[in-house]
Amino acid sequence: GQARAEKITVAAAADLKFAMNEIVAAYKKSNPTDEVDVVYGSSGKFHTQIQQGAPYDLYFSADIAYPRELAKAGFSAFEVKPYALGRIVLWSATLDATKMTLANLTDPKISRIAIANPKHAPYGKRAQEAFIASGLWEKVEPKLVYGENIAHTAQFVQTGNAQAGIIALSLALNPELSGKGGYWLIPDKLHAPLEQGFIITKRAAGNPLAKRFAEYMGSQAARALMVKYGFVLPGEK
Amino acid sequence: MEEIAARFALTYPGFNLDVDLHLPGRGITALFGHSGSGKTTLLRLIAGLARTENGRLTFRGQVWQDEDTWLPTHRRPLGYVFQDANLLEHLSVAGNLQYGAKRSCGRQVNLDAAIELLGIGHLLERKPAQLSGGEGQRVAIARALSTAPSLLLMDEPLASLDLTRKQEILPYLERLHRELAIPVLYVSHAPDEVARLADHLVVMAEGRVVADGPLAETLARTDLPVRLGEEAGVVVEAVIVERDSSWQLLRLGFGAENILWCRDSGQLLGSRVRVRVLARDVAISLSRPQDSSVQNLLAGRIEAIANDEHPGLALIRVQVGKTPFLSRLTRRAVDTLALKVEREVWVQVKTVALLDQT
Amino acid sequence: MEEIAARFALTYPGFNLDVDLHLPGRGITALFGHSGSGKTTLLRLIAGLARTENGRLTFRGQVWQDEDTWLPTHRRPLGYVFQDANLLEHLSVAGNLQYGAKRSCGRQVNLDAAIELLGIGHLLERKPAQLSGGEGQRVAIARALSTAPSLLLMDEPLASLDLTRKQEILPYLERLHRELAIPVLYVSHAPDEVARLADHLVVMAEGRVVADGPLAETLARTDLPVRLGEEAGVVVEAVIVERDSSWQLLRLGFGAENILWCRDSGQLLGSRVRVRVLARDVAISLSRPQDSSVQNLLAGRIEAIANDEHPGLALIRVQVGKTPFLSRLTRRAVDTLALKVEREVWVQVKTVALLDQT
Amino acid sequence: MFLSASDIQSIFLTLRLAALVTAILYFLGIPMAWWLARSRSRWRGPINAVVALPLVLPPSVLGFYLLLTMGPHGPVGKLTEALGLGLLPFTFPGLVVASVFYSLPFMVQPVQNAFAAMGERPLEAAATLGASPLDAFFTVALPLARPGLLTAGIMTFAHTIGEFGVVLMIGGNLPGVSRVVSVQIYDHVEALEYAQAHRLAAVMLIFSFVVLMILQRWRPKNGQGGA
Amino acid sequence: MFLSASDIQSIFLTLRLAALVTAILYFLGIPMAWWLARSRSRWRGPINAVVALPLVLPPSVLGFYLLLTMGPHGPVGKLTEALGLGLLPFTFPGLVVASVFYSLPFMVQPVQNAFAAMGERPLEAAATLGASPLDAFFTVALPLARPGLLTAGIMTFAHTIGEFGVVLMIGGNLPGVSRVVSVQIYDHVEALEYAQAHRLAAVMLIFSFVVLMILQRWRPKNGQGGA
Ligand SMILES: Nc1ncnc2c1ncn2[C@@H]1O[C@H](COP(=O)(O)OP(=O)(O)OP(=O)(O)O)[C@@H](O)[C@H]1O
Ligand SMILES: Nc1ncnc2c1ncn2[C@@H]1O[C@H](COP(=O)(O)OP(=O)(O)OP(=O)(O)O)[C@@H](O)[C@H]1O
Ligand SMILES: [Mg+2]
Ligand SMILES: [Mg+2]
Repeated sequence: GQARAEKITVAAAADLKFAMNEIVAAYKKSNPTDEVDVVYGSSGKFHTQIQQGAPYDLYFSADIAYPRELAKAGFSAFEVKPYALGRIVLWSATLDATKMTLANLTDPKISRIAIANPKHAPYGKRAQEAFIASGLWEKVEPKLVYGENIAHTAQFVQTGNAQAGIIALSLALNPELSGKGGYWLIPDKLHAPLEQGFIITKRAAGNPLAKRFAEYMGSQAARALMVKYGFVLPGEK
Repeated sequence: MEEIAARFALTYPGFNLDVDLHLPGRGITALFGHSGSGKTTLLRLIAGLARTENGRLTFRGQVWQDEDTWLPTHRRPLGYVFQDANLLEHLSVAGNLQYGAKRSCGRQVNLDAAIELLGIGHLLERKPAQLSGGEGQRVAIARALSTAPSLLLMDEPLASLDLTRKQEILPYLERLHRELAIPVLYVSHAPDEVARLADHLVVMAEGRVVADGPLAETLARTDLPVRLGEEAGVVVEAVIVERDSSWQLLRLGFGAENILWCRDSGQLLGSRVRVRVLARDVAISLSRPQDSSVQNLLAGRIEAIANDEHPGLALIRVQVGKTPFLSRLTRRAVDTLALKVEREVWVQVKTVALLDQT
Repeated sequence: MEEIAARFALTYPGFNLDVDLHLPGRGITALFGHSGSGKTTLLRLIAGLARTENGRLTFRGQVWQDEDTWLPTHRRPLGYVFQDANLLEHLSVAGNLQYGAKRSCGRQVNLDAAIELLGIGHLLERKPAQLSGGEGQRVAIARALSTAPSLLLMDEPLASLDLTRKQEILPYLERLHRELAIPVLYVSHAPDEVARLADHLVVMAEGRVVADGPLAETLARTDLPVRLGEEAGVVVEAVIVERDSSWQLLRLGFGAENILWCRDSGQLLGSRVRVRVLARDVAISLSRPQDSSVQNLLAGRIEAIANDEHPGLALIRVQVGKTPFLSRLTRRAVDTLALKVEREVWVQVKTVALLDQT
Repeated sequence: MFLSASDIQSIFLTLRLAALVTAILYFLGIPMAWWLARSRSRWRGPINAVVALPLVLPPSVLGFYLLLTMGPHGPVGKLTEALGLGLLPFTFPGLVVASVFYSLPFMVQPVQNAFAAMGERPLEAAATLGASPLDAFFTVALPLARPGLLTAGIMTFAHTIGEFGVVLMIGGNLPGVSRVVSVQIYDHVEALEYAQAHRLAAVMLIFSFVVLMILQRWRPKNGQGGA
Repeated sequence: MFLSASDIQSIFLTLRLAALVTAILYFLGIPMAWWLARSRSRWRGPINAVVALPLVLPPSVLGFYLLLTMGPHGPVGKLTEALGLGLLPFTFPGLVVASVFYSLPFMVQPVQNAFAAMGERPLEAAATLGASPLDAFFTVALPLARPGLLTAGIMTFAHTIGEFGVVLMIGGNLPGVSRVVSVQIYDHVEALEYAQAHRLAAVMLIFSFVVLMILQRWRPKNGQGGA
């Protein structure tokens, strides 16, 4: 019966929302009978839920560690596939971040800096690494506030409660944020690569649609959209 | 005859109830006693609203409570008038009445008559919070009747009613108990209510029964009237032998040839009635009085002279034929007239209260 | 004299209250009326628990309510005994009493005396839920006194008390009102309480005042006693002129040379007292009776013969010196003795109730 | 269009969930409240405390534990699978079960207070009128507990609408199954789609306000003095 | 060690927050409940409804709106800055304000019901005994409302402990300032540190159970029949 499945549910990290929405739209244009639902959320939550039998057919994580762990535990139909590298930027809604570097954050006028919680949010972890690599961690740590995830971190900055923050490039390109302030791309040598990967879950092992969609992610059209939304693709620099 | 047997022992801090009662299966039994003597507690035990270990209660041969049995309140076919009205606040007056009527298990009740007599027809739409004290009490009486009970427990049902109301309701209750032939346990502080209504009297004090017997007997006991205060007296069974329409009076015959006059309340000639004669309304003279407004004169003989509650007073029991009368006199009068047991005297009865038809 | 002036109009569905009352500033005013006649409503208006537009209330010259003024209840120096006790459930009996005492603004109250007299000393630790009906009512009376009020409003305070208790409490209330010299508004259904306690009588019917005046006057009105039923009678002011210790009797003198005997309750020789003589206790004869146990004989003259509530009965007013007496006789007796206005008769008074010292 | 199709879908899903949870909790919570208000058992205290415990855990953590319990390796999950019901997480019934569990104190506490406040006396009156305890429960206790029942219903309903921590964890954000309004608004906010979030939040607030205003009518008026 | 230092810090922070919020809500909520229970104003209905509204919004969405309002461009933020108080987000006082707002219905509703249930009569008795309305409020209404006050306190306290959506949103997850236990447990779960999460959750549950059991003592016994 699985061959006749005409619908898949994709669990995708929240930072993928804009890119993925367009990719799905494009995919549907060429495969009008296929139905693809996308659920956005926290990669960690999806990880837990898939272990408990959540009905997701594909899982796009913001951190490749989660799908790897799932694959090791046998929840994946095939091996983990990297699909993008995330980049982080320094962003501010009130200051011109294009003219700033991380060092500017020590300015006493900047009292609050938002990053995602490094404990469990991959973008937060990279932000922390960047600060440590620039030798700024001790100086900025007292000013840090932690968002639950990268969107939440952006909200801290956007509402003016934090003067600056480190968020995903994909988010900084979002029309809601790109209008205000600007961003400064944090050099990727300052942090470990933020490898993002996806799997086809075990429940979708025999689902041709899942496979087709996974293949489409490697297509030229999809890759172009990913780039447009600020993702660096594996194998490109 | 003995159709209610109740034995209960219960302890509250500072109060012990210990009763072993045998009550007649019909008629009104008055429960009389001081405030705090345990009347409400006894009623609650009989109703099954309170429970004691080792209690025993049978009604018409049916066990309501013993070591093994416990009939819950709602399975006991009783009506209860609470000391405060305890109406169901969320229902209208009509709703309160229907609540019982709907659960009367098919037994028929003429609620309309009760509603009219208790004068609550205009209150049916009201909520209990919108009633005056006496109105609430009247609704509570009607509600207790609405279940067509086999036993009626009434805890001072007329306490907040005025005399006129009482005088309307009392005959109704009398009639009711005759017509329904159900036993009624009636708590009252008012000796006139007791004397008027009760067939059987139970006097309680400090959780114990201190007197218990048929009304006439118990009332005529010279050791007891003390508790009845101004209302000490006797109840006489008589027959209506003549109607004096011009004077609106009835002639009552009792014993061999004795008669009493009382106000006409419309009873049938020849019917049997009860009249109450209070000790305070009975005067004694040695010779037959002349020219007096007192029309009821009876010849009798003094049977006993007892102490009354006040040291200046005495209670005299005079036997008129087979009927005892009580008279309350000052000790001085007893002395002046040299009254003694066995002495023949004239009994002057100023007022006779017709109680009911029997 | 007129120290409370109250004018209120209020409408409930099916009930209109419309009163304009002027009450004396001291003594007990009895509020008497059928169930639902508006007694509680009037008391609540006076206490400020209910409010009407355009009402007006002054107390000892102080305005409590008019168009511009509204003195809230807690600023009115009053004590209120609710028809149900309405004790504060979260406080013990002692807590309830102290609640008022603490807020009496330094006025002194002897609560201990009240507690002893009302027989609630053993209940002080109890919660209101653990009291019997009468016990709660007694606590409520003590509580109302605890604020040392300047006006006492009592809504049937003795309704659930037995006779003995009442007879203990009534003299206390009498004494209280004499000692404190505060006016008391006293709702009661019991004519004996009214007759015993009241100085002033207000009779209400359907939200209106139908009679209003000093007690003796109002009771002697032959158009009114109908409402008092068995309790119609008069109140006589007299002086104790002799004590008969051997018979425990007191001789009371009133008017020029008239005397009455009554039971000795320990009053002082020479003190002024009030006695109540019920119409039912008064017989009339044309000649002086001989050999009768009735010791109180007075010569008088018939002033009026009026109808009583029952067509077979008449109320006769006999003037003894300057004092009117009422006698309730059967119409037939009136006829037999050919009683007429202006006729000289003998009045036989069987019982005299000593009310209080004045 | 003012609201997207998926917004509207989520609204109806939410109302279904909230109504169902409230209804179920009336069934479960009222007997519990009755027992808690009247029992003299020594279990009363502990159970009373346990009822309030779900409140103490953060919703998403509670959701996590529920997920573990109802998942394939959890005791509840094993039970439901043995009964042939399948697994509860990521299904609408699973959401209902989780919300019922989480909202239990909102139902039990106000009703329990209402039952306790009325005391024994109205029930005694009912018993003397021939009403069995069950009969009296329905005809006397429940009507008298109306303010408490109303509060309980409002709190449960509103809380079920607003709760999303548990729902997100157990439900998996599946459209038509578990994407309730709260999750939908949350998604909008997370995706920085503020306009849509504002619109949906406003709709929910206005709708809830209207519903709450209507429910006020069931709240009895103040006692009117009376004799 | 059984619990880490930061776990323990978060526990004390949480207790401080919950105690403070409960105390503040007793101050704010009781007068509101009093007014709502007794007023005959036509605003009563709408305000009654508004009190329950915070429940309808998902906590983190509510948190987002609070973040907007209390931020430098929001009305509350402008006010607090003008008053020299600085901005509320990322501060402990900010958390308190937000939790107070969110937990308001838990306080108001039970207390309101308790006030309504007691009716006018005890207050009338107090007035005739010379108690001013304020006096009667403290000496009669509050003692009689004890079960409602207890429920309200329990619900508020438990809810403040468990709530984390709002806290997370405006608190910034700062240790010692806004990293309360619920956030801490959440972080453990998100970081897949299940053992730590279980331990902390267990500690919170046991602690709360004990507290709730102790509070039961304040719940009055059932009425004891009486005359
Ligand atoms: N729940 C209770 N706890 C403790 N004592 C109680 C309780 N209920 C009643 N009592 C006591 O038991 C005694 C008998 O009370 P009960 O109500 O039976 O009196 P009663 O004869 O009906 O009095 P009343 O005529 O005043 O109503 C009283 O002393 C009362 O204080
Ligand atoms: N809240 C109310 N709403 C409507 N009617 C009321 C309300 N309170 C009292 N009444 C009516 O007003 C009338 C007077 O009531 P009130 O309580 O003053 O009577 P009362 O003279 O005290 O009677 P009782 O002797 O029976 O206590 C009654 O007919 C009663 O039904
Ligand atoms: Mg009693
Ligand atoms: Mg009244």
